[in-house]
Amino acid sequence: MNLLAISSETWTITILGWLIVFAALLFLVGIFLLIPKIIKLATKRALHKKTRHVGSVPAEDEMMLTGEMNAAISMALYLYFDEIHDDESNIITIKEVKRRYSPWSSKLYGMNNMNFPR
Amino acid sequence: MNLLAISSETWTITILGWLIVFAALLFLVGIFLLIPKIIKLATKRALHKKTRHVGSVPAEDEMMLTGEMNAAISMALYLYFDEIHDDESNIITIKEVKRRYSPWSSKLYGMNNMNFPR
Amino acid sequence: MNLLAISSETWTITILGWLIVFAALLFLVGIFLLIPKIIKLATKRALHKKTRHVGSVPAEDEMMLTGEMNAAISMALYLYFDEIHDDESNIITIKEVKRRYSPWSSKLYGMNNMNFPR
Amino acid sequence: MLQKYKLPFLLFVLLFMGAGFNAFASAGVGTDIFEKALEGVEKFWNFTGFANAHFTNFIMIAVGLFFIFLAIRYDYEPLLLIPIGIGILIGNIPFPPGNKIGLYEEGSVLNYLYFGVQQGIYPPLIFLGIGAMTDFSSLISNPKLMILGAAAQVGIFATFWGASILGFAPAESGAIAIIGGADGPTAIFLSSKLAPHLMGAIAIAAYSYMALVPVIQPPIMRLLIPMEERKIKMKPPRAVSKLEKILFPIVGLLLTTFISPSALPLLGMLFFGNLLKESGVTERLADTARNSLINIVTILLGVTVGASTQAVRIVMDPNTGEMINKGFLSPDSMKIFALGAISFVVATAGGLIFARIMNLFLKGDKKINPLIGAAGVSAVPDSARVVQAEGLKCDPTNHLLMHAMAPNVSGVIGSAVAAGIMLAFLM
Amino acid sequence: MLQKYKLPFLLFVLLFMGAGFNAFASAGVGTDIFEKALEGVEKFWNFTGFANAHFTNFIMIAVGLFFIFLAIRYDYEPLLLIPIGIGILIGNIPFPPGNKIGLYEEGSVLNYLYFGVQQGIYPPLIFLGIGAMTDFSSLISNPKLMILGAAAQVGIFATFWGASILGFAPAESGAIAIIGGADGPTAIFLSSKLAPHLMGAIAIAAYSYMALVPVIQPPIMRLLIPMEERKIKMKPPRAVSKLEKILFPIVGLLLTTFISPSALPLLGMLFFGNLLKESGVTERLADTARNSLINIVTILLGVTVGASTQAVRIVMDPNTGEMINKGFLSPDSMKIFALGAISFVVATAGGLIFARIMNLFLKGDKKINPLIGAAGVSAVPDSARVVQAEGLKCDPTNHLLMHAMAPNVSGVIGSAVAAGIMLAFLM
Amino acid sequence: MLQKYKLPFLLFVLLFMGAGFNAFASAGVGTDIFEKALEGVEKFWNFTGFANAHFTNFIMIAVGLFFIFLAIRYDYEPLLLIPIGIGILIGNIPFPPGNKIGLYEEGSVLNYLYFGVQQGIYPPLIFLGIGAMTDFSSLISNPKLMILGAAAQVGIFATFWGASILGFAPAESGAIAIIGGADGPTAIFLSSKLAPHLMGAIAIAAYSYMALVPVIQPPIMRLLIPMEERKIKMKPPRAVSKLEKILFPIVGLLLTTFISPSALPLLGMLFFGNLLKESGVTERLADTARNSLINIVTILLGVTVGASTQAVRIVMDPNTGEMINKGFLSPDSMKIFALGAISFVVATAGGLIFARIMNLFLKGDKKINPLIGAAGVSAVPDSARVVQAEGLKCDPTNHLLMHAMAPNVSGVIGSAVAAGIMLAFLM
Ligand code: NA
Ligand code: NA
Ligand code: NA
Repeated sequence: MNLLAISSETWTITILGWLIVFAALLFLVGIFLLIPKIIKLATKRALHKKTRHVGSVPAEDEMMLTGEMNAAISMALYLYFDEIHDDESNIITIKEVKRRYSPWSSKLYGMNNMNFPR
Repeated sequence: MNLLAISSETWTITILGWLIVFAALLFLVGIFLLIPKIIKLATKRALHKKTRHVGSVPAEDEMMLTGEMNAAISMALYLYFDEIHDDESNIITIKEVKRRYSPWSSKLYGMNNMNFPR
Repeated sequence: MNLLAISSETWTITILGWLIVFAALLFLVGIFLLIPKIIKLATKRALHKKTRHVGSVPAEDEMMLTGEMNAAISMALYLYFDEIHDDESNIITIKEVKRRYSPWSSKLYGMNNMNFPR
Repeated sequence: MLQKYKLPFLLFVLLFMGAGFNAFASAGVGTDIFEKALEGVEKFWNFTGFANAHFTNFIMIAVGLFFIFLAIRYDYEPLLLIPIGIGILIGNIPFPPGNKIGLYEEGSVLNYLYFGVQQGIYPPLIFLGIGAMTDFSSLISNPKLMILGAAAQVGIFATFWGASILGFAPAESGAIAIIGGADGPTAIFLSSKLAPHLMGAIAIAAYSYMALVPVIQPPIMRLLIPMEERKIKMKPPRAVSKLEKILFPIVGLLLTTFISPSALPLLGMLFFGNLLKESGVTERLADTARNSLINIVTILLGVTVGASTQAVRIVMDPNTGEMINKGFLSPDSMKIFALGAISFVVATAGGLIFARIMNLFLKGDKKINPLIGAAGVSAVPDSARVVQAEGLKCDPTNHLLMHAMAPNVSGVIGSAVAAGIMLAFLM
Repeated sequence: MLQKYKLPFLLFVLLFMGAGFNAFASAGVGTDIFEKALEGVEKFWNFTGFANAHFTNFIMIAVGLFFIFLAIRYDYEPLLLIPIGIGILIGNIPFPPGNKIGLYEEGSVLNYLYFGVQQGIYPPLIFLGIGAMTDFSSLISNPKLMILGAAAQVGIFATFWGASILGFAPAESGAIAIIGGADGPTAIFLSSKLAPHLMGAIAIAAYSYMALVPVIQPPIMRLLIPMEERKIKMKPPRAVSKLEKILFPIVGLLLTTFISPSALPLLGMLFFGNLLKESGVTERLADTARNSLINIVTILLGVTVGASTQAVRIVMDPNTGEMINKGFLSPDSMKIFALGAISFVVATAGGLIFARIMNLFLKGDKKINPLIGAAGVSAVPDSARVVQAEGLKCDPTNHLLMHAMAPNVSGVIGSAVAAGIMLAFLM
Repeated sequence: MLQKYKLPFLLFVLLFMGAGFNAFASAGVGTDIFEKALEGVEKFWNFTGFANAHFTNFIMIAVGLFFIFLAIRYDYEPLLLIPIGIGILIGNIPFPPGNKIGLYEEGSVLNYLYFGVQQGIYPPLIFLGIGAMTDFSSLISNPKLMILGAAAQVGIFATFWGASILGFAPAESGAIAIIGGADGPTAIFLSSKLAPHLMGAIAIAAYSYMALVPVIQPPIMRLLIPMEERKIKMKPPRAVSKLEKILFPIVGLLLTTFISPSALPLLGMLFFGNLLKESGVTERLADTARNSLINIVTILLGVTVGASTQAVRIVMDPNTGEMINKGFLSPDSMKIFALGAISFVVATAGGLIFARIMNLFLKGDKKINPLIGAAGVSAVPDSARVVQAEGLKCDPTNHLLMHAMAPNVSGVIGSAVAAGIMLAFLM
């Protein structure tokens, strides 16, 4: 069996198809690498205005670390609960935890509260 | 543009249509002004029979006032909760409150218990 | 009116139909009288293996009695709750009760845990 | 600051509101406009329910109100009687034909919702939910009680015989007979296949008598079972293992549908639902099947079955070409109601008598309480509750409920098998 | 122990991954393959949204994003604006026609989901859920406030008149007019019957203005109601018995549908849902109707109504035979949006003015606060909340919410009756 | 007091029950009746499953039982395997053709429920629910992992190439290829468009291998990734803001569907569901989408896909006119199963190898653990769990789950895009 003895259209779809999938997701990657930078810029400006009133803000690096840990833990918890049962209740639990304990989310929700009145 | 230069059918629908909506809702108004009177009559008779056994019944006016306040409060609560979240849980809460605290509802549910065995 | 003056096909369906329903359910009865015996056989073998490691097992008769009572009670409870409200919550409650209190179910779940890893 | 716009705005609005009246007063000849208005009133009047009403509509509306009353006042099968009752009201609001309003007019909303009834799609979905909420433990623990569920199906075949005598065609008789099965979804499924034109009457009869089970059964029980036998106490059912519960729907599905493949939509879905429940790994699917899904289908099925009882329904006779009323209140409907009543009585009697016969072959503490035979008609779970209530009347310590559940659920299977048999012989 | 298979396996995989590139390099002439690849790229490019995009698509995408923004940022009717907004995005992704992608192409998934909109099936199901979640107590306790719900329907008939003047055909005018009813499901239901080709514009206009009620109504209120009247306090509504609550949907169903049988699908389902809620014996059905069922239908209705605003839609003109764009952004759509804005203003003004007129006939503590007239447009429950907010601005102790609920829910009934009247005259 | 009616009643019932037997004994010639009864028995026998069974039915029933066993015993994708497994049983109960029983017979209940599969309506609704339950945080926080989801799609295109070589037509090859995407809904959607006649085999293959992911992937992982690389620890993903989470579905929808408009039903619904979840203002819609709605559709899709594997299906050959068996157990089905197995292997290998290649360009603590490449095949969330399990085996402190979720969910997007590309080239 000659593996190459198929129509050239087949080859086109095989190679080109995969490349297009790559291109599409690379496009998405690019955009989503860009978005947080734009948001950061906007947030900084907003924070700048805010700090005049609020006073000291925790150093960003420190905050980020906490936020990261928090996200990692909550996602691990999420998947752990997901294994036990399949429904939604756990997600709500985790959301509550996130809101309650993370200084990062407090900052984030602060920002949201600024943009989203409710 | 002559605003009257449209077919007489348009005029008919415009005016008549609105009048019919009025008529329909006025009809409903009439019926629902009537219904409580009929119920009151029926209830009075039933209460009359009941009082022979049960003894004293709180004066109707006083009861009504309490019932009104209760209804007002519960509806206000209802809409307040409704703003917070959209689902049903609050309604149940209010229902419980109504059942628990109102002497009026106790009378009402008494009546219902008479008519509705469960 | 001659009650027999209908087509013989009607008679066929009337009599034969009922007999087939009987046959079908008798078939099921037979199978379900058989199944527990097969399971018991399999379980005994499994228990036999297990007891070497685990040690003493409560006498089967005693266990069965408890299991029966438990089943009877839970079914009664089930139908009792079913009369109060129509939804599912009660079933879960009963399931919990079953799991928690019955030595029989502990044996059963032991067996299941053997066959069903989760 | 908005106040300065107030006057012009008010003027504009009043202008508009007055314009119509001005038009009446000024435009053209005046009388012409008035005539047009009168014409309009007449046109609208001819469109209203008042103009199109027939006295039979009011009879049916009264029936619908009675259903709602029974459901709320006596709690008789409210999940069925409320949707059907309000459906009867909706189906009997008089309307001018040809405007896509009525259930039988193609393209109307009610007609689309009725599609699931007409094609027998709703009943299997309801059986899926019933399967997901039914605990077959009592039946698994004492399989021989299953036979009582077969015995009570005599109601079906007796009604088939009776309907044939009353002159119904064989397929019609088969559809009517299933009323004796005391299972609404099965009745709708079978009549959608065998006699769609009788479905309204069959469904209403089936659901009515199911709701009236607490009224119909007790006198027959007292007639056929002597007091001493009504007091028999039965051994508590043995406990059932999880494995048996899992095997039941699988084996049940294979056996019953091999015997009666036409019942596949009903029995397949019933046992599928039960496996979702008992497998222990598909709880979220079972939960949806026995809640959202069955509720949605119950709402749609109830209201459209109710609305299918339209009293006035003028259609052209395919033979003579004249317009005739094929509405609900026909002699056929009356016959179906009479047959339905008899079938419930015969089914109950069949279950009871067979239970007494079974006792001839059983000894000692294996004897069954013949009352539970009445639960074989199904009408789940009402007839099992009736058995419980009757049992308690004779001996306040004798709880028959758990025992009655076995013939009760096997009655569901029996009726579905019987429906399959009817389809095999008659379709 | 698997390591020994490693090398051959790796070789196989690399072989495959490399085969394609090898093929390019070796097979046949090489240039032929390269040409084919270029052809393939071109073919694919012609299939993408980039190749098929028209600037109007981007306008509509911007509109969709704006809807989503309004919903999330200002919480304006998010349950409607999010599905519709994302539907507008979905409907305006450019695609090559004839591949069963677009909503208007027969056999596409969107087309199947749109069926429930086109045939007016979704709106009655939404009304079922609304009935099952609406408490009519305030209306039952003070029936005369119901008239305000009729007064505000002037918006419908004013728009009918306006649309006729702007040159719309009578049936089209009727469909457009219903925007003034401020009820999305009613608007979709009526336009599905009277003017399916305008449904997208009508639905979008209706939902947009409903979402903007908190912006539209307050200025009109301040214009038409003097400050002293805005401060009027009303007696708390009397308590309502369970029996009255049960009778309301039954009586309401019979009366309104006898008057306006064409509104049967809407009003029948509305009152059916309310009976499920109030009967007290069908809570599980009511619960499903106001949760799963209404949510499912809302999702499907919202996304397909949004997607029906496809900007580019080339069809053959039935008369001339040439290909024309029947897309969303037409002069007709613009006119409909303008008429919609006017109808909301007139409806609000109608309710307010009528409330002031009613006050002329009422004495002492029976006088009503004219602000609640604005709630007669329905747009439940937003316009009632606007009344509450305006009332609080004038007197922070004056809670009008419970009073405003009466005209608010009667506005729903009034619009449905009006829709039935339009059908009676125009279909 | 009822006792006096006892005797006559009992007599009546016994009379009826005996009448049939009397009839046998007395009516007419007697032998004639007996012959009729025999005829009836024969007629019924010919209708049963026993009379219509073919040995292939039993093979398929065994397969269905095996699916159910896998689901309950090993907890492999029970939400899919239980409905499909019982569907296989239902589809292989033998029945006499022409009675509206089987899935492929027009007008049967199963056929109506199968409509949503045939027209590709169910898959987008499942994607809506998946969107509403998926947290894309890990992907947003580390977008470059998304590329792994693209790399694993090599399985799709490799299978396309393989299927072409095995002699399938291009459209058929495209439909078969999608098995390598490891997404059931995508596979069903694509095969409903490209090769409806192969849908059963494709769907069963896709779901079977998805369920077997914990068996298929580990050996490949061990083969292709050296131990030291399997131990690489990755930085925890950064926290993601609510705004990013809201923007993701909107931007994702616009970009991916502009590139691949044919995937609009799938990707549109996926991102719609995710926006319902993340917007924070439509929680009740998201809740219904990821519970009731997806459960209902999963039940219907699973059972009908299972039932579509009917082993015996006699149809007329359109060319020769002779009757041939188009049942499930054909050489084509076997080939599809073989191709499916290969495609899962190639997809996994593609993801793993690409992850190692990526590491060549990444430095220090930015290096990724190549195991997560295997999650790029999607099969959410099983393959991510397999990665986690394998990672723990090499280093019990290394939790890869959160990192594996990124390629896992991007694999879903990648497969949907690939499906759109297939449609663009082949439809
Ligand atoms: Na039955
Ligand atoms: Na309105
Ligand atoms: Na995938």
